[in-house]
Amino acid sequence: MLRIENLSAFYGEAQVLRDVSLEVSVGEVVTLVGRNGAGKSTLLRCVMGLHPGQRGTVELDGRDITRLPAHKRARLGLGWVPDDRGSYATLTVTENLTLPPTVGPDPWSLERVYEAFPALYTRRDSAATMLSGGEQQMLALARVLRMGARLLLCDEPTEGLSPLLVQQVGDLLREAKRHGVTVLLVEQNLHFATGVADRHYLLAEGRVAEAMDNSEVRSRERELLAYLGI
Amino acid sequence: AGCGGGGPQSSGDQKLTGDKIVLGVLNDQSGAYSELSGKNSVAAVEMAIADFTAKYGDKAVTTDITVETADHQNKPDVANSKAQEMYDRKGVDLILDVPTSSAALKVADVAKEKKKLYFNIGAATTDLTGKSCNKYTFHYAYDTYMLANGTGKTTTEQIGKNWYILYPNYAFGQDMEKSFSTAITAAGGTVVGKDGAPFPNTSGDFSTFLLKAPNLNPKPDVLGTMQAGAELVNVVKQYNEFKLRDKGVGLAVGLMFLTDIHSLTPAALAGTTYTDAWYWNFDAKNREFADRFQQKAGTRPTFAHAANYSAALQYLEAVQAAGTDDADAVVKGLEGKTVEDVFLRNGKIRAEDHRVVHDAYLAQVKPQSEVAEPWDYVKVLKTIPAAEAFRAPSADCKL
Amino acid sequence: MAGQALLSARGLTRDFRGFRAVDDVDLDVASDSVHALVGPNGAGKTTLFNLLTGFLRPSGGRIELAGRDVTGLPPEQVARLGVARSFQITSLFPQLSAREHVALALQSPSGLGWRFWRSAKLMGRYTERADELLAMVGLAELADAPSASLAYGRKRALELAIALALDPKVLLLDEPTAGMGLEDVDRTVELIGRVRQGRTVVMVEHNMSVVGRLADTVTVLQAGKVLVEGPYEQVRADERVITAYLGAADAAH
Amino acid sequence: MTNTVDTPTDASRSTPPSGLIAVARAPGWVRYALLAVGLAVAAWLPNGLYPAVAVDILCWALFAVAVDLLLGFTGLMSFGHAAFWGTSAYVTGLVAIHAGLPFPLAVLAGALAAAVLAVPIGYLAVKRTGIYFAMVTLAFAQMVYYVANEWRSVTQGENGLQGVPRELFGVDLTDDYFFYYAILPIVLLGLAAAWRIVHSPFGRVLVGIRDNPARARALGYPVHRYKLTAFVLSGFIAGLGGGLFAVGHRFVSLDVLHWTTSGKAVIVVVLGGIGTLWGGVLGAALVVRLEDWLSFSGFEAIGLVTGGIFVLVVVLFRRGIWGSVAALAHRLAARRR
Amino acid sequence: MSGFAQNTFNGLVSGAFYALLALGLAVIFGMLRVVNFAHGAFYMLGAFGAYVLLSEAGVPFWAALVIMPVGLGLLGMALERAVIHRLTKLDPLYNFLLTFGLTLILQDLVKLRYGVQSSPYETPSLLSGSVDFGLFDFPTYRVFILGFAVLLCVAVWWVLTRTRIGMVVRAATERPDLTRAFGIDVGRWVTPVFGFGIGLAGLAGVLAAPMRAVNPLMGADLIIVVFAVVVIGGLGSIFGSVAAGFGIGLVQAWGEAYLSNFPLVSQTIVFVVMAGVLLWRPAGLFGREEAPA
Ligand SMILES: Nc1ncnc2c1ncn2[C@@H]1O[C@H](COP(=O)(O)OP(=O)(O)OP(=O)(O)O)[C@@H](O)[C@H]1O
Ligand SMILES: Nc1ncnc2c1ncn2[C@@H]1O[C@H](COP(=O)(O)OP(=O)(O)OP(=O)(O)O)[C@@H](O)[C@H]1O
Ligand SMILES: CC(C)C[C@H](N)C(=O)O
Ligand SMILES: [Mg+2]
Ligand SMILES: [Mg+2]
Repeated sequence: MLRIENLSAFYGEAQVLRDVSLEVSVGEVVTLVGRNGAGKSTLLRCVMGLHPGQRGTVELDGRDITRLPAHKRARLGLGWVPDDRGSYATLTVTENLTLPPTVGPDPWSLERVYEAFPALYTRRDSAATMLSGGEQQMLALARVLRMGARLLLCDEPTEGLSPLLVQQVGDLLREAKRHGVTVLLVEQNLHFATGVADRHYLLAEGRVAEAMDNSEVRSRERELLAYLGI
Repeated sequence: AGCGGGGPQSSGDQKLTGDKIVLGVLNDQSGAYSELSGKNSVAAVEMAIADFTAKYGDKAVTTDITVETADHQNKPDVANSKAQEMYDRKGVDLILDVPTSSAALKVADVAKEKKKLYFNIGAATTDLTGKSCNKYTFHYAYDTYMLANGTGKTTTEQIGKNWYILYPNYAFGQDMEKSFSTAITAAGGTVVGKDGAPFPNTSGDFSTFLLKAPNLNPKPDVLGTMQAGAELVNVVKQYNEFKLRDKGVGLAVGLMFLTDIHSLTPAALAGTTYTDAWYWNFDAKNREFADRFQQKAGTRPTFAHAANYSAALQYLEAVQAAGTDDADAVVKGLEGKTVEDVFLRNGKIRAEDHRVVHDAYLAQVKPQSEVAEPWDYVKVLKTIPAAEAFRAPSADCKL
Repeated sequence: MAGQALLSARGLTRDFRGFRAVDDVDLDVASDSVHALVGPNGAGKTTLFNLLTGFLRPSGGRIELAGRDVTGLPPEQVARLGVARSFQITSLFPQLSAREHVALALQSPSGLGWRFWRSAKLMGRYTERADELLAMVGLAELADAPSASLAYGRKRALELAIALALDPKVLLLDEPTAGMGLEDVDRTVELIGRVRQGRTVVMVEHNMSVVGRLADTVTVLQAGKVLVEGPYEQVRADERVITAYLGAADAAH
Repeated sequence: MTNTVDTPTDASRSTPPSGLIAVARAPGWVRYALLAVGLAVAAWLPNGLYPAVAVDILCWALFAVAVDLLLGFTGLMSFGHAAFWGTSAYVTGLVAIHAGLPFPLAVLAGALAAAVLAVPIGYLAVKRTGIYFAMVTLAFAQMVYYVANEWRSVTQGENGLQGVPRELFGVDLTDDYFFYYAILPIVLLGLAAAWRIVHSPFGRVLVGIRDNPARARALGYPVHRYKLTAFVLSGFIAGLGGGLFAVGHRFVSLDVLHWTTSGKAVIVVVLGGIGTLWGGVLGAALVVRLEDWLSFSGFEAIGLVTGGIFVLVVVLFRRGIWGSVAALAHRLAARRR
Repeated sequence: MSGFAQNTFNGLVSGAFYALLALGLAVIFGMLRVVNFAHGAFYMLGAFGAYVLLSEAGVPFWAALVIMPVGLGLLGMALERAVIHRLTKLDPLYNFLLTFGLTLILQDLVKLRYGVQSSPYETPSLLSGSVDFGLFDFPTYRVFILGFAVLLCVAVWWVLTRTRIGMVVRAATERPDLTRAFGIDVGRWVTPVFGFGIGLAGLAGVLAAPMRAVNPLMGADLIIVVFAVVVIGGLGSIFGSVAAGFGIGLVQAWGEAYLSNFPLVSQTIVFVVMAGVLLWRPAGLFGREEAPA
């Protein structure tokens, strides 16, 4: 479904991604792991079309979208959960949810969202930035589900969530997967990652250092943790 | 012009500093008064130079007469440095115009200090010939007393005794209000109400005052507005909007220039009386000047333009007569002189306070139907003789 | 270990436009203890922090610090009284170096900050102590880098160094290990363990292993109210806590 | 929780290196060279320029530095500093006229009055930051303008306060040339004071507050009081300039309080370079000189030129002159190392 | 009594202008975080444009009432694209400064072309009568202005707070990149909103032309009072701006009528009110409180 080839990205003169190539097939959940600053968030921004200094190609469903502006990519079914949660201060929770147009065949209804996230329902008329850190994380995830995006780009969706919610997010992602949604997930929490994902890419110094499957990750957990822990 | 100008020459010498005469026109060229005087005053002064040169030809003290000009933006601090710079660096012998009383008074100080001549045209304050008068300053065209005296007296006698005065609450407006009240009372009228409107009036709204007028007891016959420029326009617009004329309240305006009538249209002002220092279509002589002016400047002259012309001309004549541009000598020649030109009728330069007195005119705006040609908006009701038009020399003035 | 209550709240309440984020909370933080606040997202932990540090005014209730009523005092005064905090979302001065951050914190109680007629070189007197503190949190090498250029984990460490520089009686840490890699977490736990000597620490933390290793007392908040309070082991076994917060899977973990 | 709506923002954040860092890091020779150039320019001014204009430049330099103290180093853009400049001008004028004090004392009185006025205005204004602060100061300055306008018995209203003496123990200072040298020490003192403030422990705290007020509060710094102090200090320095301006022109007009005067001060700072302190001096020299030239040029639209410069600087040239030069010097120095 | 009613009515009419101008400022600020100093200049352009249309092309008031706002709106959009847009990522102060410079330029351009003298503009004949209110009668034109302004304010408020348009625009303004990532073409939204705000200023200008002196400086001092109004109402609050606009109009009219012996008070009343509001509610009457930290 998503195919990245020789992607390089720059901040000014500093190169952050170096010839990254990877693939995500339909219905897969794939994680990107890597140290702080490895370039994971940058990679998601490149896919979303939000990073100005990039080289290489990005393909969606076999179609080259490298030159497409962000809003057109979104309409092809990309849904982004940014690392800072992307809550709008000037919009209420409900407005945050209904802002994006629906882009996929199976958008969640507002009722369904509020059923899955009762905490959001009680705060539905508050400005989104007034929510607690965790509530904002839920909101960000709920928002792309309501869009009905086919490919979710999730940037550390469990950061700052309570253990219970982390489990819920895992359930949600698995549920989404069951509905045929594809997920590219950036995650630091290996335990969580192996729980939901099919495959993993290890990003180091802007390159794909390794591609692994679940069992490999589990067996090498100690080693990987030590590596990721800086 | 050389640095620092030159010290005073010994008088009597047939000498001009730098063998030339430089006239400085210092006025508002970008702000509220740039149309009633502004650049066109420079044009008027240039006309005076041309006329002077034509008249004397080779016998002129010099043919090298130039004009320097600067924009004081109605800011006294700018006027101050420009005036100094003109006298010191540009070799200016005479500064002309300077509308805006605050700037005018400041320039008078500079003239006094630098011992150079200054003919104020555009400012209204009587302080120039009162407590701020000095040997080198002359007040040329008009002042608040003249305006009040003419309009206040005649309107009281002819239109109605009861006045409501609306004035902008700052120096000029307050002076005008006082002068008018005095003139009205002297003519047997009463001021039944007066209000100082905020100045500047940012909202542009005068309706509170205008609504109050017809409800006063006794009901005023005349609304006297002392506003100038854009504020005058606002007052008149709203006066018409509230149909005060239909309610029996006539309109008298403290100070109005031809350009004000033009922007309000005669229709809006028809019947309004005011005092004019000069009117371009008053007689053939004025008209001849106005035609020449129009050729040069593309519009009809206001009284300020004509006065600038006249002032420049009279100065040149005085230099010609004295044979020198030494300020003291020229002042001596000017003091007490009687003069006659297109602007000054029965003119006299008073020695006591340097007030230049001349005939003034009580004017009335014509109804639109009677406006036969562009800019001919006014008929002159009566000439106020020079002797009556201005106040007697003030005891405050010690030259 | 647990002495008498150093910081306590009675009936503390805070409303946001009709929404009650903190609801009638009683809290006693014993001096020289580590007191953890946990609870689901949105339970009101950060809000409670903001109330305790003066960043928010309570809608009701009162706060006492060592027996003194500090309700409604502005944050700078609360800080003066010995309450230092870190922020959940990193909050630094982007253009200043790590050392300057710590120096500013060290200078704060002295009144030197008001001396607009003295040279800034006077602040040099804090360099030594600042470097000590930076070394303590592992930032010795990065003392001169502007904080904007630090990696996330380093910023969290710097937050801690700043809070320590105030030499507070009470240290409030809002999710000190959030977003850190595992090793950094260990280091931070170890650090907190060291600095708690002679201090009282209140921390918000979702990482239960961190809570378990450090906390003497755990208060669980839910929907603005205190759900359970007690020692770690007791709290984590509590049914209500498991359903509301930990979740079944993690409880077994 | 940080909220983007009203997070205090500082204008110089987008003009790195910030003044503090730039000055602190600029190599010593750059700083000395700049100082030397500055002094040379200052001493040359009354010869090269019309002395009255040179005097104006000095006054405006103080004004600009005062504004930059807030804008560049506290992150507060005052669009109403004419209130302090003008109040001091009036008070200086009144004191000089009625008490006949030597002008430095009159100016001191004026500057103190400005500082006193800065207390209530600052007290209300520092509650807001960023753009709100600009609007609030603007509005209060306009209020001061109206008060001066109406209080005719004291200020002479529109006519202006005429005849401010230039008294200095009987020394004849009528000539602007000598007057220039008489005020130069005061101006330099004022500039040095601004420099000292920026480079004091207090200045460090201000920069901290500018960049992250919430953090500063958590460190125990009373943010409002710091800002207020900076505001008052700035008002005082602006007042020094305004007082000298009054004595320089020997009168005071309402214009000293008008909002366009505040606007001009900001133009000067932006042109010179926000957060550079000395940029203001340079900006003052340029703007005052330019206006002087324009009003003789016969060009009717001065606003077109000043407005145009403003737009250009803001769009293309945000560091201002001094900021660009400093950045260049910085880069050159870095390359040499 | 009738005097009081009249003064009240008048206050509301001048308040209508404050409200319309404050509304435009609030729309632009609320959506773009730009405080448009040039708002007064655009108000002036509206009035001046109406005059030029009438005197040079014979276009009547009613047509100008449509043409000018639309024309200025387009100009505003061009301006947003050309410069404002580039500065929105920076500190809002830069746009404040930019529009300040723009004010000087616009004023002078008009001045260069048409001079400073006030230009004549007639009340449209349809509205030139007066309406009898029993207690007093009132110029029809003023009644029209009041009605028109109230209607417009309600309509704008409704669109911006109750429809999807307002929501999208707020989002686009706050986080353009993010909003783009949600499939919304940000450029298409923000620019028209800016144009719309400018159009409102132009509209107020056309409405003012028959009542006020039309000259290049007519918006210059006015805008500062409008700033005070917006601060009182709460910057960015649509409702607050409008309410404060009418409120200040009233307060000023009453002040003028009943405190005319204290000109100082009636002149500075707006600013005194502002000081009071700042003491009591720093964010303005209807502004959002700042969040902690
Ligand atoms: N706006 C920026 N300007 C300059 N450099 C940047 C910027 N944003 C990120 N970087 C740098 O690019 C590199 C990659 O950043 P990125 O955010 O993609 O990392 P990440 O893998 O997502 O890290 P984390 O786990 O901390 O979120 C880092 O070294 C970071 O310092
Ligand atoms: N300024 C505010 N205005 C309105 N509501 C707020 C504000 N601050 C917090 N809240 C609400 O109060 C509740 C408690 O928030 P708080 O930030 O204290 O949660 P928390 O326990 O720290 O959660 P997390 O673990 O996710 O950080 C949340 O529902 C939040 O939406
Ligand atoms: C209308 C003006 C030319 C008069 C000016 N306001 C003065 O003070 O004298
Ligand atoms: Mg990241
Ligand atoms: Mg929290």
